Amino acid sequence: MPFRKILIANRGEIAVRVIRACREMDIPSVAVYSEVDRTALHVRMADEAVAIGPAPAFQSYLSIERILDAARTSGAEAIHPGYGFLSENAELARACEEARLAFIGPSAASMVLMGSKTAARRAMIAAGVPVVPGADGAVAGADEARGEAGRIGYPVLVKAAAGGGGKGMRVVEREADLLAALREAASEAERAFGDPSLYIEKYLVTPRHVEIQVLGDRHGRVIHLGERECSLQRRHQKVVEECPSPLVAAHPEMRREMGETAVRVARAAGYYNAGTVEFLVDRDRRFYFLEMNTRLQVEHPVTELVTGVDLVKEQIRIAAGEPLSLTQDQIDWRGAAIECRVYAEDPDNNFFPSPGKILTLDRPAGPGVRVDSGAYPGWTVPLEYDPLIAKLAVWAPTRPEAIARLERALGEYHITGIKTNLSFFRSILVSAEFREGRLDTGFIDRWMSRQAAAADGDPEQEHAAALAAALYALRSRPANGAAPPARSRWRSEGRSSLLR
Amino acid sequence: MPFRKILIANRGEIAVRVIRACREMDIPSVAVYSEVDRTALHVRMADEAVAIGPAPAFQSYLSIERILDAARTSGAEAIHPGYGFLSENAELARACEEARLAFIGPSAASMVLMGSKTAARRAMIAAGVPVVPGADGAVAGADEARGEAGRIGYPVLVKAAAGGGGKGMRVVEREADLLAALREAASEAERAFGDPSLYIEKYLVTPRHVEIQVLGDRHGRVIHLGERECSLQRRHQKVVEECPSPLVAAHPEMRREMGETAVRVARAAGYYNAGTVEFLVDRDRRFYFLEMNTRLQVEHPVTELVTGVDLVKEQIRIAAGEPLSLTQDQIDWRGAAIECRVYAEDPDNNFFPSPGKILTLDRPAGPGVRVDSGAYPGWTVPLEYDPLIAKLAVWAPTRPEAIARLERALGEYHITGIKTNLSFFRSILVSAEFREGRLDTGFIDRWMSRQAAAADGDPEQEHAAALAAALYALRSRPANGAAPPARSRWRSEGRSSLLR
Amino acid sequence: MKLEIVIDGRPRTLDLDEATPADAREVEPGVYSILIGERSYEVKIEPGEDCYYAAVNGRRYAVQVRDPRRLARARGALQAAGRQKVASPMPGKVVRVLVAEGAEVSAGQGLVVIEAMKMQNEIRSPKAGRVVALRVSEGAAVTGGETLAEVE
Amino acid sequence: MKLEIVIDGRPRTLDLDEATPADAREVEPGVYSILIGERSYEVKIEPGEDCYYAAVNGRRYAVQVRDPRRLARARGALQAAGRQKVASPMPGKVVRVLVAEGAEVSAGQGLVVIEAMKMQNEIRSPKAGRVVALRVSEGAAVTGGETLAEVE
Repeated sequence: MPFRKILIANRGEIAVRVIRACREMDIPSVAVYSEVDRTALHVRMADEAVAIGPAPAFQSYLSIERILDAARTSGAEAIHPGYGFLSENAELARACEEARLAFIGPSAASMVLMGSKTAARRAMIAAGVPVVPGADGAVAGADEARGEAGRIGYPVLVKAAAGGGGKGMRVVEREADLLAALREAASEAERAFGDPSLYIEKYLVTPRHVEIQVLGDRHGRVIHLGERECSLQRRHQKVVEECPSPLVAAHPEMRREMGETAVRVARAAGYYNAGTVEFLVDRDRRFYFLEMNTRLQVEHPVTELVTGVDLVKEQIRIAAGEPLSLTQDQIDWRGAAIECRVYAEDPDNNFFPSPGKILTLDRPAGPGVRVDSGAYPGWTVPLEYDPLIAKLAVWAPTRPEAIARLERALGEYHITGIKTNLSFFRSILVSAEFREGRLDTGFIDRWMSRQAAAADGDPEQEHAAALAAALYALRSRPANGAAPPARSRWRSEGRSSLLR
Repeated sequence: MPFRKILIANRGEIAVRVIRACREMDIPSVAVYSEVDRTALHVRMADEAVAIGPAPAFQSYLSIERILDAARTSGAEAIHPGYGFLSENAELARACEEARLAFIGPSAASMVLMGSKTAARRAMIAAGVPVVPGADGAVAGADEARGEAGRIGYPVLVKAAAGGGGKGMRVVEREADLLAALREAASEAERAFGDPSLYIEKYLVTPRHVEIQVLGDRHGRVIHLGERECSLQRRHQKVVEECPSPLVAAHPEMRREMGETAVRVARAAGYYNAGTVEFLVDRDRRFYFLEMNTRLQVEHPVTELVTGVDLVKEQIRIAAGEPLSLTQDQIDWRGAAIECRVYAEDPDNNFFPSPGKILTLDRPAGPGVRVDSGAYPGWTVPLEYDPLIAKLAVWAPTRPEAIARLERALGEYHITGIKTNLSFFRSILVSAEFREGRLDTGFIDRWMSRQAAAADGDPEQEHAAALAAALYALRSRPANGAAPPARSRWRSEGRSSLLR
Repeated sequence: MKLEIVIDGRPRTLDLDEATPADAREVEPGVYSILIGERSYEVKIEPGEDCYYAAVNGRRYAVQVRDPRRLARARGALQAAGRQKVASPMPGKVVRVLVAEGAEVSAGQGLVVIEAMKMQNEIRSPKAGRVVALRVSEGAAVTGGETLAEVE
Repeated sequence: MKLEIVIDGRPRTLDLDEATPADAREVEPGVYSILIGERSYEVKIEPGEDCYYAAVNGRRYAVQVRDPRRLARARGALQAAGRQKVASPMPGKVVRVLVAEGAEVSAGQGLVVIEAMKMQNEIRSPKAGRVVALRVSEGAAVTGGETLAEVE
């Protein structure tokens, strides 16, 4: 047993994911929870649970002090940060080192290096890794920004030097818009990361986003586990991810080339544990280092499904000082996996968040279907946190079969009480562009602008839909609603069970 | 698309499994259902559904005439028989041939050959396949039986010449018990298969049951997909199955040897489609042909998880005349998979069947977990059919990890309203014998006789159990039960939500 | 019973008594198994703001259901809508108010930004007009359905 | 409130008021999340014939719960059990009756075979004694809980 006890400094589906790994490794797990999360699934499933404060994350899940207190009182030997929250906060890693707790992630130094986009960029240029043309560091003011943007050539991307996840990011098409973009991005960056520093780089028009999963141990060995295609993004947030990338599948040498580059990136950062090197790929298949995520990714399941490697268990073993259990030669890729991020949001109303109580929850099952979720029927999705409530991932021998399986699984997935984006995925999957693997980061925006109600030629199916909605409406109607009709040509048993 | 429409002549989890394959292949599916199955999951999920008669199977799911009528009225081009019911009935295969419907299975001739244990045995001896020492054919009467048993040497096994599944089977330790065993077995065989013929073979004491999955196309190619260990049986019914067999994993040459033998068996039977060659393996690792199941097996998911091959889709493509999509060299085995058969039965009361309405149903999820099920909350498990309601299968890189994952998944599985054998599996998994892979067909019986309530050293856990049971009992109590106590040291919110 | 429905924007009358014989069962809450002849449809209903979404075979229909008695009331409500309330679609916190009371706005112009679930969500004007009332200020917590502003 | 319970055969008193402070929530029907100090237990309850099964961390406890008022009644019921009813544990069909009325039987001896879910299930005598009543005959359909025989 690598550790006698592990504390998971997170919530939701990723906390559940880590608790499951601990359970399977026979390591007791400690959940932490804010006041609104007492009945969250991660609290139910963990061996221990420590309350760490009120609902706002900065008083609970983002409080290093409270997380460390919880680790101390529970006697945990290690902390798994999940993704989001404190996962890329070097202070937590440093505080763990001081408290003689194992941090299940890289060193604080690697995190600091990669946490600053400008420092990372400089280090990567030094290591001979291709980067997107851009400024050498944070831009000091409007004049410098104007100069750099002119040198690089419009369109440019203004980005927060700290942080990620699309926050503090603006595309600027022409000089006239630069000032406003700088102001907005700096204010967003300040709010999101406590640091308004910005830098500027060339904006690649509709590139692909392809990333490489790496694993390094504390003995200097680094391997890669191949790529993930994450080009389908909305508001710079990934929504569908897959492995292999259709582009890489068509050009197999890219996996080796990008993989070796990613390993070089990790080595240059003295990196250990699991990490992801993100690249942008242009239309000529040239790839550029974008950033390194120094943590487990949301989309790690697609790599697990295709390689058979359990990334969370590897993370835990690495943090305990064990050498990598696999060599690069032993990694092999079988079949294709696709993941959808299921959000509590309303696809029919601007994707507005949809917190609230889940009334019923039917999850897909059967061959090749994996669901990672923190949701259960009767649980109230809180207002305070990220709307990601589940991830649906499928595996099949080929990409077309994986798409068919995902469609099938989406058809079986049904959540009531809150709104979710499940219907949104279905409509993406059927598009010819998606099926042909012609993906880029502009895909979703183009798709949304094109989207119109597809006429459907099955009047009987429409009739079934109308009938079900009518029966539901009648059932839901208060007691003073219409009485059931006296006669009916429907079979009586069905009717009576519906209208009672 | 191999077929324009497929009818599934079955119900329950296997009908759901086949419908999912059809959906993923974009082939419309037709469910059939008896009167008690109108709201069964396979009816809900199929594209079409045809009522085929009253609840007793011989008037519905076992009626070739009604199945063929349903195929004709729905315009199905092919019939998938699942397992059980008509799946090994050569009459159905023959009737399909005459009706120009594709039967998704082998030829009627192969089924007839393998359906008769005695004929199959003779054919296998002729093909040089090792068989268990025994009589050459059905025994004609008590005297002949006594003579054969004496020649073979006690203990012997009396078996129905037709059929399988443990019905019409008796172990006879000494001559004095032979007559009674013959009588019972013949009467059971008559009831189960309409044929009282019996034969006699050497009873191997605590052998292992290891079977090989084969696939053959209609162009004469046959491959094998490795073995499944199915030694854990209760009343001659498999309850836990795995791939690889721990024995084969320790002696890798066995897979090739048994695989090649199984291919020889299939060739000798002119076999195509999916089939399983069952072997008994004695303590010296000698293996003997037992029988061939001329259909998809209940336990096929463990092979799918380890090889990545979708057996149902292969079946469909083969039945459409397509050549095998894989060569023997392309089959590779990754990791380990274990399956549990979840039955509606009461492990605390002699495993008596437990039909009834399912109130709540929590299914395990997360990495490496596959559930195939025909159950849903609110569904009533009917009295009339097999109590198998779901199969839980897990995959992991190694057998110990798969066992840990299965334990974890069993802990997440919770069904109320009916009783299930879920708790039974958990207690098997923790046994040292199971963990060490020391499996044989006597395992479960020995285990059940040894079983005693394990003392548990965690008083706090016991307190939690007592508390939950007490709260449940108070909640379930009719209105005239005790009022909630006036004061409480519990946190009020918890209390009030419990006692309202 | 006859119901007036609007399905994906197309009005229809659904006569429950004269309808194609169908065998409809609610198998789980909001999930209907419907057999029409031999066709099997599993329809999953999600209630939306002003309609029901009916998902079947991956197709999603927006269905508004009215019976004659209710229709009159519904029409009345629609006619009164010269002055239109803008409600918050979810609970959250007002992080920015983008317009002042009395301002002229165009259809789709942002009025208020609500933060919920770590997302900033811009609530827009449903029509061109004038902001006749502004009911919230920055920093305020709002509930789902709470009126943020009124546009006339 | 004090409850007398029997857990895995061991009698205990559970004092709900004096109990170790615990935070117990029913998160789903029959599923309790219980925090005792910082230990988190998820207990899943299944009602059994004469007890509740409480599953936690893969361990399954058989718990009988009685409060003092009910206990008296329960004791009374137990004392009356000299003549014992043998009930069918499930609905099914009687395929064989193995004893005649008046027969002497040993504990565990088969009385009746019930077929259900394609299985033949032998219902056995709970004690040694005499079959004083036989309530079913071969071919009869029985419901779950129906008395098959009485043994004294």
